[in-house]
Amino acid sequence: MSQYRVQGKGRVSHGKPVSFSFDGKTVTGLGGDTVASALLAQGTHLMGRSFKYHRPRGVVTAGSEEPNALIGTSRGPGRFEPNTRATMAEIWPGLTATSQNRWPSLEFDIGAVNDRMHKLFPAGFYYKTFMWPKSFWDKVYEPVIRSAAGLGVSPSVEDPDHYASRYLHTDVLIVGGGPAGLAAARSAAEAGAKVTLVDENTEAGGSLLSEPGVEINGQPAWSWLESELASLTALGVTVMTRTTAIGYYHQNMVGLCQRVTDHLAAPQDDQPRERLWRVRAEHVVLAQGALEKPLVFDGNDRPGIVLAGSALTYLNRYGVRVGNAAVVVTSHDSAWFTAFDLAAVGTTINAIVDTREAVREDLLAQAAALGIEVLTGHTVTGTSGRLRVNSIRVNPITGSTVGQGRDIACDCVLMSGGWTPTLHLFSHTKSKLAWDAEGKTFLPAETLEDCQIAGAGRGLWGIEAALVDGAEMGAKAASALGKAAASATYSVASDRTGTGEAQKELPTDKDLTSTRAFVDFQNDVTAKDLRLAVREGMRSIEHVKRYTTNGMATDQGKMSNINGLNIAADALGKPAPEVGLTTFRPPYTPTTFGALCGYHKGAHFDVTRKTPIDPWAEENGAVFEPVAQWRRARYFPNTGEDMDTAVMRECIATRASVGMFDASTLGKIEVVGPDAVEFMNRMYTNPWTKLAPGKCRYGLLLGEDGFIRDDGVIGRLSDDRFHVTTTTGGAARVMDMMEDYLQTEWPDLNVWLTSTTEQWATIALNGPNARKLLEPFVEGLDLSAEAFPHMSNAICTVAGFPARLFRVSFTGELGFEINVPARHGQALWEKLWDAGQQYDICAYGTETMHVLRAEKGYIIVGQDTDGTVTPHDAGISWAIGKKKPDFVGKRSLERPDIVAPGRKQLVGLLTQDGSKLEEGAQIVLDPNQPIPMKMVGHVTSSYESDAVGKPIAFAVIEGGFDKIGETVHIPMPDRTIAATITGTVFYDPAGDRLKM
Amino acid sequence: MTHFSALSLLKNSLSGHKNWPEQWPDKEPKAEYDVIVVGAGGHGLGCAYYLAKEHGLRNIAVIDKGWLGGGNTGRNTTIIRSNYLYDESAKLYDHALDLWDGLSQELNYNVMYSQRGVMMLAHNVHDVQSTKRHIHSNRLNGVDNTWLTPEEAKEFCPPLSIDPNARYPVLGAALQRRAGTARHDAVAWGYARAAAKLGVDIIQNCPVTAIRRGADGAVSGVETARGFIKTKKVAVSAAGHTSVVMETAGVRLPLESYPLQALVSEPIKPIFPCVVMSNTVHAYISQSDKGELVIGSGTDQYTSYSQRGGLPLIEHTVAAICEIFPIFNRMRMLRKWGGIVDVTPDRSAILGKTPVSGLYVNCGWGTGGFKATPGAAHTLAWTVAKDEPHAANAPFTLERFTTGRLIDEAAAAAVAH
Amino acid sequence: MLLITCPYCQETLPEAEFTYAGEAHIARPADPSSYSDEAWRDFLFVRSNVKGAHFERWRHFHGCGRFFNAVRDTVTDRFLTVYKAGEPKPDLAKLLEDAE
Amino acid sequence: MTVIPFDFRPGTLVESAGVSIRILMPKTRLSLRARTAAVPAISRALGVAVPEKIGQRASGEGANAETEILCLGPDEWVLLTDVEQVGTITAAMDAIYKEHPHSLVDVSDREITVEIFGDKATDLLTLGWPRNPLSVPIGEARRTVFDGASVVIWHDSETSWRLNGWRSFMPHLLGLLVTGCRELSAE
Repeated sequence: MSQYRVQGKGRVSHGKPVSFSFDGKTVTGLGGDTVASALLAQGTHLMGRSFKYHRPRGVVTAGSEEPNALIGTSRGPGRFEPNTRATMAEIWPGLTATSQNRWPSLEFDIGAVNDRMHKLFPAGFYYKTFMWPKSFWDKVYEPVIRSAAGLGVSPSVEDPDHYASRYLHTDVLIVGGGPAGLAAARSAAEAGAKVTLVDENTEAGGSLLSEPGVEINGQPAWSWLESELASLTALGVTVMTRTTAIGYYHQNMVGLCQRVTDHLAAPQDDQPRERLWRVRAEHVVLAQGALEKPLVFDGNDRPGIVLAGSALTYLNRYGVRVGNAAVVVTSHDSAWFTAFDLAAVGTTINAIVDTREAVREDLLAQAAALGIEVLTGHTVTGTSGRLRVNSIRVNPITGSTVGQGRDIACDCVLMSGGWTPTLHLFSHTKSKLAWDAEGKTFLPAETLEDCQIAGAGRGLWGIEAALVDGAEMGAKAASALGKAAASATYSVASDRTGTGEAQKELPTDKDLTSTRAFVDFQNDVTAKDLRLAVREGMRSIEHVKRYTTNGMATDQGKMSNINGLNIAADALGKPAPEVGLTTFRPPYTPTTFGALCGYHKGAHFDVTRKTPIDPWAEENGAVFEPVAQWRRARYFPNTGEDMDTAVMRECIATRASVGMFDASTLGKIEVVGPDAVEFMNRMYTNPWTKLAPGKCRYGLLLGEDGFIRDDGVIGRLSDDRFHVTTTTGGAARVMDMMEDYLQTEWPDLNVWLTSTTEQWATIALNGPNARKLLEPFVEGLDLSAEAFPHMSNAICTVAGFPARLFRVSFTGELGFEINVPARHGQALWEKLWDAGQQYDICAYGTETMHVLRAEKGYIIVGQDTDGTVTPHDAGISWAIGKKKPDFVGKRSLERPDIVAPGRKQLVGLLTQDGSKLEEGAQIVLDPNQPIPMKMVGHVTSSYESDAVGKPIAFAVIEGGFDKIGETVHIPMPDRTIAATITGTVFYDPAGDRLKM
Repeated sequence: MTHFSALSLLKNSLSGHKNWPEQWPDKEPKAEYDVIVVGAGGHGLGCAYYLAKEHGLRNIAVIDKGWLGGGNTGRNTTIIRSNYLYDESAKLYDHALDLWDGLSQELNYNVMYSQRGVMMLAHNVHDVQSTKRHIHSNRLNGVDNTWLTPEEAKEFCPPLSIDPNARYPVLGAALQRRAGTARHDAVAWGYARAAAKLGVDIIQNCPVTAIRRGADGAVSGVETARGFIKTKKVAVSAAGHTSVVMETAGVRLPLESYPLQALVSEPIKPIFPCVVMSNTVHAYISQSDKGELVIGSGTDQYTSYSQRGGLPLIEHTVAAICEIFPIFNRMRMLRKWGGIVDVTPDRSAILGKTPVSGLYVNCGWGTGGFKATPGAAHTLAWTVAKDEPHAANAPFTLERFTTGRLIDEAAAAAVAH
Repeated sequence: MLLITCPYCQETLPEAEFTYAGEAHIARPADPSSYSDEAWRDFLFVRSNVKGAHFERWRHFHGCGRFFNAVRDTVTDRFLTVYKAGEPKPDLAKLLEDAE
Repeated sequence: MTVIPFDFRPGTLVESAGVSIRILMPKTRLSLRARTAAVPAISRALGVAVPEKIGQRASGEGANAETEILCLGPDEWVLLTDVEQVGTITAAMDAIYKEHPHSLVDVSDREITVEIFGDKATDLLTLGWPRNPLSVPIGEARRTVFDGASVVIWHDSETSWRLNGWRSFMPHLLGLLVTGCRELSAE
């Protein structure tokens, strides 16, 4: 047992040693220790190096606000994380911890040379230099600046852990499990509210965990705590520990991050490492307590200088004395109690230095009884000690004069600058804060949320006050929910209450330009830096913060914001509220990316939608491509084939005999009702009135801006019923757009829309033998060209399955699309596949579909059009019902620049050297012009084509329709390709093959 | 005003940095100005600077309702690039890029323009087509942008995962090497200091409550929290609040303001050498010179001036980052914040004259205004000074919404079929 | 994530069930061809973009599927009221008074 | 994360101490759309009192006992029934179409239904369901969202729920639910 561990004291397991490693050395702590408390127990204060000057730094707090003791933690491959606060990292056997931002070692760090040169590096120095010579910026200055940046190192391999997330609904969410939170939980739960209490620490109790000497309702604090927690559980309160409320969002939504396994030696496989909770609470009680402020004085950052309240926590909660010989420096009563408790367990208190002239008599008396020297009305003007403080210089203050100093030896300094209410979550809601001039701090004022603040969070001090206030706020929360609530009464003995005065930096007898009084420890921001920022014209705290980086370290200003504000306000000679408080931004403490990702990782990052026929494609070696959320078979390579070869084979086979294609992803909407045809007339550009039931028509949909949004073949099933198809990616958009017009603009129409995309599996059969293959399977329908011509539809039976059969073609060949209920999709596919063997049937994917349609001159919305293309531009004005008075987008087609000459129009392209163009390649008229060239369009689609005997392409070209036959040029990086503008139909222009 | 240099830094260090002067004075408004710029972000301050420097005007004020640089200038993820598809955009952003290069020297303020390269990922066949279309167009416009294979992309940015079995595999990328990032605050401060040096008045915490027009309909001045100020020319550069300001002059705009969020991780040693953007999974990331990973999120679905934004969007953004960079899964989010972005129907800016004589507007930059800062400021100054469009801002008119000549970069990258 | 009351379902539900659908009370003209280019532009593109009480549309997309109207304060993101499509535009002055 | 097979074979998908998931046999599912004024006529035609409050359910009697109707929106219902009943229902609805126009569309194959049951069934749903499960009374159902996908969730008893979603989204949703079952077992 180390000399710093107090036998039998604290909440750690004294009989249970736990070993871990720190910078390669084995450290043995006790169960319940954090890395920080275990290191302190062996006398180690030095735990890190600061960001800018690489100054040696010790742990300064005992909580999540720690700015200095940041370490890397690891539990093996893939399970390393930088910048972990040693004060929050619970130890377990096998934990590997490493210090950061130092080389070669924590004790001897080359980077500390920056500290020697600190006079050259005041706040914002980089804005003023590194500009000359200009070329040095990229090559010298920036790399040097950047290599000095950062604290820990990034993880380098993928994280094997999994993370979880949940929603939680509760009547009352209480943030903070200290006395105020516990009392609030009791009031609210007794009133019948469903209560959830969360605390970021390993156990609930808050300040009680550091104050075992207090008696509540006649019971010692810790036994009261134990029975109170049991009783809350019995009342149905959910208590979640190791759970940080990270952000307070709209309307009482609070995000929580729960650390599930980081403290365990051997987590179970199915346990997530962390879990994100998205809580929606009817009422919120914020009982987050207060954070102790450091004092700002020259040399206040040496290892061994610890917040007094944290030292009390180390002693009473972890049984660790932070040193043997302490000097207490304070402006608040609370630090005196730390001195008394430490003195009782053998730490010598060399002095209590209080900046105040007058201090409470009882404190003075107790100090005297313990033989502690007391120096009231004193300031601190310096410290010494390289890797650990070894003395402190204190001076009397008389009026505004700082008197002669005196050095006091010590191995630790316990400081307190008073307390700041924790209002981060409150501010996340954009609620208003009010400046408390006396306490020189902000207190909560108005909020729009259903929220109460309890205890130290609103400036109350002492355990009794917190309990009473908590009880009242819990009752208020319950009453707001309409539940009759009473607040319990509490009597507390030995409650150590106190007051203090707020300070800017402490007075000194030194030249202010020579002192280094740190405000933001991690970022090495000193009071001098803040004054420099003000001198240079930074007038708002937001400017000061950004210029100096004060408050931007990983503690996000928990330690530095109020001190920084008071110093800046002093420098400006303005009251603090006029200088403003920088906004507190979520998260309350740094939050693991993995927890925010939750389950959305790997295959579950996004839904992958698959068709009912997808398993067959997978089994048959399909190569897939993602299209919107779907995955679609792109091609079906035979052994050894690449895409081009496979696609060429699929094209040839389909045109020669028959190919089959899974078209199930096409969007389908059933439009039903007496006004169905009127609705279709208004939505689509085409006329629908004269389309007979049993017939199909190509439908074109515009946005109200006149540009092409979607297209598809639409079948009229009966007078009042249309089967609309959309593009794969457009299905949801089209449905939403139709519902919008129907509900909002035309609510009088008797027509209804139902999405049937996933009701039907759709198999396209294309090729001269398609009918021969299909005919034997069809019942109740004559498939002959006369009885069932191109663009027909019918309801029938295919292979015994109920079906909607469409005679349509997106290939230019005789084609059918068979829709059967999804569950039968694969069965039908397999039957057709088996029967198709006699015709050398081939399965083809989206790539072949693209080639075949391009040969035939059919466009693909989204590839050949891009949201800036009108029907006329795309060469499909024929799809517009000329006599229709109106349809969506019609008016926009008459706008001046839409009817102006020179618009880009969709044409075909054939290269003069027979090479294949690249999709996206740009087109010019004059290939010899200098850059920047005048581009007249680009290639939208380009394929090798067996049917045409050479590569074909589509392009949009300015005034293209009038340039058919002309030559254009496509300048590529290595050469310029000449191409001839053609029409878009390359294959079977008369459409004979469709009519077979 | 002290010239900034290593020498002046050294000299001042000897006197304890006690003699640095104010970088810009905080002014009270005068009764009249030749030009009033509304909005003291990078765009507004830059406009004032170029008006003074290049057009010889001296009696200029920049007025802000809050602190200078407190809006989107100080809230964005600082990406700078010019590899836009359309000639109009490429020209304007490349003009900006030319000005970025040399801005530190021009302003004598190190804005830390870091040409680290911006890589835009392609995750599916449609992305590849669209990316190549950009690359070819950029090449012929003289804008640098090159295609990288997945392996080349990984070599350029080692944290990138190019696992072909990923939900959104990387099929390639476009890289603009000249592109990069800059220190956002320094841009506002640098323009402010340089403008102040040329006599521009910077008036903070002075909301403009109305733009006044005379009997002839032309601008006659602005009402502010500190009273009426006479002027014949007003240039509004108020980002998310542009609609509110312009409405007071009777000009209604095709503009909507949305909350946009961004976040940073805890600082780590340098690991991320460039900027990576993926429009398909909505991930935008770089590493700051402080070591934080700087990550851009998307806009919430509803219009808002609350500067808040919800948690779900942050969850999605971080998941998108970890999809492409799985090694960052155990990193931690340090801070997230919100801004208000003003978005036009074609996602391109409105930059220039308005139907009101003497009233000019610079708005509608959506999520991409930072990169345009010097270009927008420079060309708007031209337009304000000469009352005519600059060649680079001429297409970015209000009229295009009437005639239909939109500059729709977003539609051009339309999601597929 | 906002909480939104659906006037059809009469339930207050998380934003995740809803999609935003832009400014409300911008009716499509009965005869667009009679509109000037400027008037048509205003219908298509020009929006009030109010800082304050904003009349807007939402759709209970994952729920009852209905589009409805709402008044929301764009500064606080708080809803002042919701009402069914086709119902008259509520009196803003009265809404603001009630919200006090 | 678990890969869910795509054939949706009815039967148990996962069993654990607190909660189990079972894929249910397909039923006939009809989407019915009509104006409110038509509800009395439709009730008569179907022999079931068609509920008008969103989320409420009603069942038929006698031969109709297997028919269940759920109100999803002010003009929208879903009918669950046996395949044998479809002819009768369609004929009855056709008969009133002229006077009471409506839309009746068979969407039986569009969706897959699973039952989620056990003491922790409600907890499991909180993995992806933003709304408060307990705000859906037992005996009712809601169309809602689960991890971004539209689903209908039926509250059948204190410990038993049904969830149905579009077929192509179900492997993703079930993968999430199976992971959740394991997590709940490890708690």
